[in-house]
Amino acid sequence: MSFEPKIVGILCNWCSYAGADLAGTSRKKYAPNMRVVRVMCSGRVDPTFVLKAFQKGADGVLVCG
Amino acid sequence: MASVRSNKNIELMTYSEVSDVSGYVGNFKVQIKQKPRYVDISKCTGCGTCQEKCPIKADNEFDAGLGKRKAIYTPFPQAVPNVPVIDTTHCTFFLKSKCRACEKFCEAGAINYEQKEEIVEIEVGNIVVTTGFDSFEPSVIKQFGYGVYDNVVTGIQFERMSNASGPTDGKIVLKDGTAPKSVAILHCIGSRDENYHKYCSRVCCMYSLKFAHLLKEKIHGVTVYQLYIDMRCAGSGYEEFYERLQEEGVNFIRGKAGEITNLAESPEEQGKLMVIVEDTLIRRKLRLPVDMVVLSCALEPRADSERVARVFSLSRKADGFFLEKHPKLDPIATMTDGVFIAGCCQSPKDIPDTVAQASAAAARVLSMISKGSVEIESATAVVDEEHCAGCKVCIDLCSYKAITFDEEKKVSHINEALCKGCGTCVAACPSSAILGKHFTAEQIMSEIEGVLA
Amino acid sequence: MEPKIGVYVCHCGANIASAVDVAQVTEYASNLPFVVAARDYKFMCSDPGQDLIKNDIKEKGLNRVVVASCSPRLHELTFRHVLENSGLNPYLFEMANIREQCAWVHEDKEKATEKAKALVNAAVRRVYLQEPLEKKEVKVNPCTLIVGAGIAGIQAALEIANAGQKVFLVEREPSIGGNMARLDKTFPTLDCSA
Amino acid sequence: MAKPKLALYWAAACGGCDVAVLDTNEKILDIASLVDIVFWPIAVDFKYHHVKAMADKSIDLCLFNGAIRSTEQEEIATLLRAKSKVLVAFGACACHGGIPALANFTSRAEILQRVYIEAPSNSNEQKTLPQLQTKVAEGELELPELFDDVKTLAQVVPVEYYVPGCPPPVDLILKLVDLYATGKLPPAGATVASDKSLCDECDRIKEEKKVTKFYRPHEIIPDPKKCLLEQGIICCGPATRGGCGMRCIKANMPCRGCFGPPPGVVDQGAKMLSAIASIYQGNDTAGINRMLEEVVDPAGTFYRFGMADSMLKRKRLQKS
Amino acid sequence: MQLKTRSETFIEEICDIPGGEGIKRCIQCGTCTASCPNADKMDHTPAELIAMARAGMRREVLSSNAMWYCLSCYLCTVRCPRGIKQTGLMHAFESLAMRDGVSYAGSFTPTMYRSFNHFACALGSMPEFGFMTWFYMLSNPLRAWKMIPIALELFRHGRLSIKARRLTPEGTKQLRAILEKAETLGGVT
Amino acid sequence: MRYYTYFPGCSASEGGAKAYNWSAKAVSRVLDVDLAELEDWNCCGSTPSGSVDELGAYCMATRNLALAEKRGLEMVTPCSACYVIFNRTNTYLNGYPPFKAKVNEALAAGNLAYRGTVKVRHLLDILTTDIGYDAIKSRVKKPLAGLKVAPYYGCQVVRPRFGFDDPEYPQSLDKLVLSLGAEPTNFPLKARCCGGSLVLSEEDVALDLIHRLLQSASSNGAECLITVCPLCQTNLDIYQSRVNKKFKTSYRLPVLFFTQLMGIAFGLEEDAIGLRNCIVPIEEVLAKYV
Repeated sequence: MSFEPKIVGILCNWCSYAGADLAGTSRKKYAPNMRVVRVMCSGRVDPTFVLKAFQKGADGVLVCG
Repeated sequence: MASVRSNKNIELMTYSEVSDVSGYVGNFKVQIKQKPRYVDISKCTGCGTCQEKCPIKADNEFDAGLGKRKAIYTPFPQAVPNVPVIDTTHCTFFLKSKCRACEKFCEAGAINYEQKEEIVEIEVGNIVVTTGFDSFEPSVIKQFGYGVYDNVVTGIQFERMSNASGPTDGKIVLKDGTAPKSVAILHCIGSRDENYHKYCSRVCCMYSLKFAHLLKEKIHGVTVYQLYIDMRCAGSGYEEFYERLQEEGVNFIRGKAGEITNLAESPEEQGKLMVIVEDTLIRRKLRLPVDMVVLSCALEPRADSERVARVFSLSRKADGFFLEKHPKLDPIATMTDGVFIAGCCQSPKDIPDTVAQASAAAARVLSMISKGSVEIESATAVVDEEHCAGCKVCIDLCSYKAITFDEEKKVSHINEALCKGCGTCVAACPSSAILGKHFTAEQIMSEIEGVLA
Repeated sequence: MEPKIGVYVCHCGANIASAVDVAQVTEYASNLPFVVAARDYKFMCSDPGQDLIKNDIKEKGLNRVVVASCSPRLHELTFRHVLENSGLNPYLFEMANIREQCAWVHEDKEKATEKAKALVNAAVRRVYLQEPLEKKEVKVNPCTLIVGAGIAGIQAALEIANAGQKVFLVEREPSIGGNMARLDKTFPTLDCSA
Repeated sequence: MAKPKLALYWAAACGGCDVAVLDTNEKILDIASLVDIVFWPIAVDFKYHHVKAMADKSIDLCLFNGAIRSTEQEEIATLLRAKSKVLVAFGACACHGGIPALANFTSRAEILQRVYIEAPSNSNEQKTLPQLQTKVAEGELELPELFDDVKTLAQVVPVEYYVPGCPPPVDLILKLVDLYATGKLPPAGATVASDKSLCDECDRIKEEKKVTKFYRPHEIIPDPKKCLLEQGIICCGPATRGGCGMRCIKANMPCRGCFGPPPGVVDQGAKMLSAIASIYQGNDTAGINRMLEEVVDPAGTFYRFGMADSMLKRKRLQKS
Repeated sequence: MQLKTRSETFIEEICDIPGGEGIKRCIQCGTCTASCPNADKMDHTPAELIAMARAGMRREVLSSNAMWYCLSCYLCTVRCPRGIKQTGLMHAFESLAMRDGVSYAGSFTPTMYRSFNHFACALGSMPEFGFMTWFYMLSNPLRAWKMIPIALELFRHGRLSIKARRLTPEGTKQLRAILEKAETLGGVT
Repeated sequence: MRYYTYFPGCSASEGGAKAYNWSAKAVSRVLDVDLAELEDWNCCGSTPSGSVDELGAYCMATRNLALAEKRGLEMVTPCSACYVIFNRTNTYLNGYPPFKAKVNEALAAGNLAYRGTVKVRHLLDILTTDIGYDAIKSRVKKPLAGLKVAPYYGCQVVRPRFGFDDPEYPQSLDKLVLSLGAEPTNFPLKARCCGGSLVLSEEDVALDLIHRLLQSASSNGAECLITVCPLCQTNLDIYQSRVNKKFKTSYRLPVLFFTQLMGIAFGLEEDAIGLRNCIVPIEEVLAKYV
């Protein structure tokens, strides 16, 4: 079986999360490997979140904001 | 425009730009930079003598480079306020400390070379952003030769020519001053084009029809070609207008021009501009020799829209226009509470739609005012004074200036009315002494665990 | 107080249901810790949908709610109001975005369903830790700033000013009017633009 | 009434913690008069079998310093746990892994390779590596096995109290003894130190933090009155528990974090990193790259004492 | 006229070709035609060809002369407002026509292309003299006769070598192995 | 010294455009550019092969790319056709993973594999971007002051867009002419087609296009043309006499490779840059200026 990475996306509510919503409303297709966690600003992203994600088995973390 | 001047509830601040916005819905603090006009607005009578006497000429931006204005000027005769400004990049006094003609001749003594830029601070509850659009600059499309061939003009230039108070007194003329006998109007210049803007600019079909009508009205016997991809005439009375133009004898050619050239291949083509196009309905490639080409250019986001977006905390769409809260359910509000958008800064639209959206924005503002109060973010950050060690890492981080330092207790303090709950301080606090309500580390980490389970 | 969580999975007509196995997600949710009610419904944002939540709060004593439907940017406030009207603190609520960021963007139904489950799981875990927050209100300053005095800005300014409220109309250029002032006649009625 | 029984032990550590106990100077005599020392390998001649022979929970207080990185240390930690009523993780290594835990950035194989084969001072032509069993004339000897991972004491056995520091300062040692003697010990799990970060006790002048360049301590002479971090020296004080008495700060040196994270902080290094990133003023790529270069050895800077106790735990081991 | 030969799969066939998928986005604006130096020579304009392809007129498209007049100047491609790779489509039509054996007979271009490819594949290098002689002989020996003055001129200026560049034997073998394998893989799609 | 893998292409290597190869190498030496020829390269397939058998053509091109990948350098070619073929191949291989897998399957039969990492650039791009006009200017020994040169780009060096120069109105060659001390003439058709290989099969079509180019260049005062492509040079130079015959004109415009013009300005030996290979002689024109 091919590698199915688990990616945690930590996205800013105002831009990238809105962007991900926009991708949805425009029905752009992408792979379901990314799971999004919404924050109110990418400034809220504490490095420990990234460590936590890797600790719990994530293969990649996307911080977007 | 005149009613704006006479309305005592409107404080008009022209030649001014918003430089900073702080605060939050219901309570914004706005800094406005007033550029120096070098003319005292309270003394100027608008007599126009200064403009007559000024010896320096420059291209008039308002006329899209077609006409000239002086170094002291009002952009157009009906300007509101009818007070000129001095363009310091051309004025001899500012360049060489000489001349002072305007000052000498101003009977009202309104000229003031010493004026300085001023920052005015005002407080408002709501903001409506209506910054409009820019017209696409077609010289980047090399094959149309705008800027190379004299008689390839933009829609705005055509508008200025046909305006009775414009540089040609309302006459449509070629560079040599004669009237064109044949004109091609090219649609979708910079619109519906992946190389420039993918979107349809919505108004070009209709204003192109209007151009054709004006040509027919002003120049007897003129031949007009409309080169269109699709005629988009959705609007009250629009299709009827199309039909009217068909009857007026405009030649509609369904096809987008590939290029414009002045290389003649036959004697009839000498001295003409040849528009090369496929008439896709008859599947023939045509060379149309014309005297003038009008490029119906796209409406595009203003060049400074990125900066404006930052000032007002707006988001932009992929095409660069400001992002509305919801394209169908809330096209007036934005992601920032208390900031509304209307007109072409949101997306290209025609005048009826612009007026409708502006009225809607006004209604939204008035409903906020009549309600009198507004709910604000509850999910703010708070400092745990038991654990705050007063290291001051957080103080400078807050974009909303919500954090202050309590010198007595030696701890940071967050003003929850100003806090937007972004959590930047929460992440930065090295001793985890700031709690981000509703987005606590435990909650977020638990969510991360959840998505990975 | 022991958390009692209700999970509501929305079909959004066929919008979600065609790309995600809603029944499977609901079944999965019902087995998560502290979940005492898990239901799916055609349109959660509709009145009957909202009533489902209200009834469960009343009858099953829910004290926390998860709705798996569209983006929280769309309907978070709608559902917070439902909690509020049922006497719960509106912040004891969480949404799982299984439409914009799941159903609409994935083609493989099985994988989309898996993802929807993960998002619901995350929301349940999160809502478990959420705490009630207090609502705050501030007064609205009746003055309005309008930026840009083209046709849109002028129209908005006049409407607000005519309603008796103060307007600051800021224009970058020396004169108001914007692009509109450059035009002569306007389509389709060909009246002048001044 | 019999005097309480005290045990001290030294696992993976430098020995500084034992010396710190001796640093109590004349007070050691008070301690000695208060308690019976039943086990302290560097000072008193008791063997392991003596401890094994004791009844469970017969030691009243055990101060255990050093991290756990070998079978022997693990065995003694388990043994002392069983025999002690109150087990104290004593010093940075026992509390958070300390300097030895930097080994978690490598592996056992790499360490042995480096120490026994590559180190320039070696003379090991046969390239002999430590063996678990060795036959000698008297029979077979067994050596303790080195682990890949260095662990904190609490990661091996339950611990009642923590006294952090590299080494723990004398006044905290005396405070612990005093609390014990007066029966005022806090609830189990507590750390005997401040509940705020070091900045709370730091008397340097602090202003808003905007840093445009980071220096290593030898690169500038910092103003002794001003916050070191504001002067561009990476001082881990903001993300480190206070209570040390500002020993480094008073010497005009930055805090290196030996007291571990303040309460509520999950990962000391990550928190410090987050704070550093927040106050840095570079916004463009070039500025950020420059900062990354200025922070030399980030792992060793932010995780100097806390690696074993961090979320990182260790570098990923190559699968063999 | 009724359309009898509609191929429902033609559009999919084209979309499977790398760069071919853009054909679905065409808005029939005719920019490609208006940009094409040879559109006048074509029985169907480039834009019309796309419209025909989308209408499933596989046979008509492939037997058209249009693509054989394509100069590969890529003007249409850079100007297309929908990002369609028309030049690539023309090449694709050509190779499909070749494969189906329906390529337009009224032009020597197919023959010329085939001759070129024959030498390129066989030698791994282009022996210009050999290729041209071969092509002219195949197309019309009379034309070859007319080329003699040009050939002499070239020869006089040192621009015509009888001898051609050859790959090493290993290189030739390697190229042949690759091309033989490619043959078995059944086209780009 | 800058190092590149060099792919001369068939025409420049052993075909009719040998002078291009010679002059390219000669001026590169002057400019400290190391052009190490790719060993055992094969024909890129050009436009014709792709029109006969697309997959085979891509495989031919990819074999060269795979060989070049082993050297890890950027690959430079003086031929516009090769340039376009390689860049198109790279674009499609990297944009369509299944297609790449297929091509690699074929390549495997020759024990080759291609990852898609070779950047392919045109010699004009290398000389004007990497080396730069100033460096070129500094090597000029015989400034060609007054010489009016029509910079002819043709099509495939600028189209489709591979990011180097404007596809409609390129400038790099104009600036290069300037830096050699000569004068670039206004040449509206500078990036229009010369007829390409259709000169062989549809001569009339090509002659028509060549005629327009010559007319545009000469009416704007050009005394010679420079090109960046073997085929363009061939068409404009060799077929000039046929244009004259067909259209009753009398053009005698020498057509040089841009590297030849550089060589002249650098003061290189005539033979080193193959000036005698021009059908329309350049000597007369040069005599006026050098």
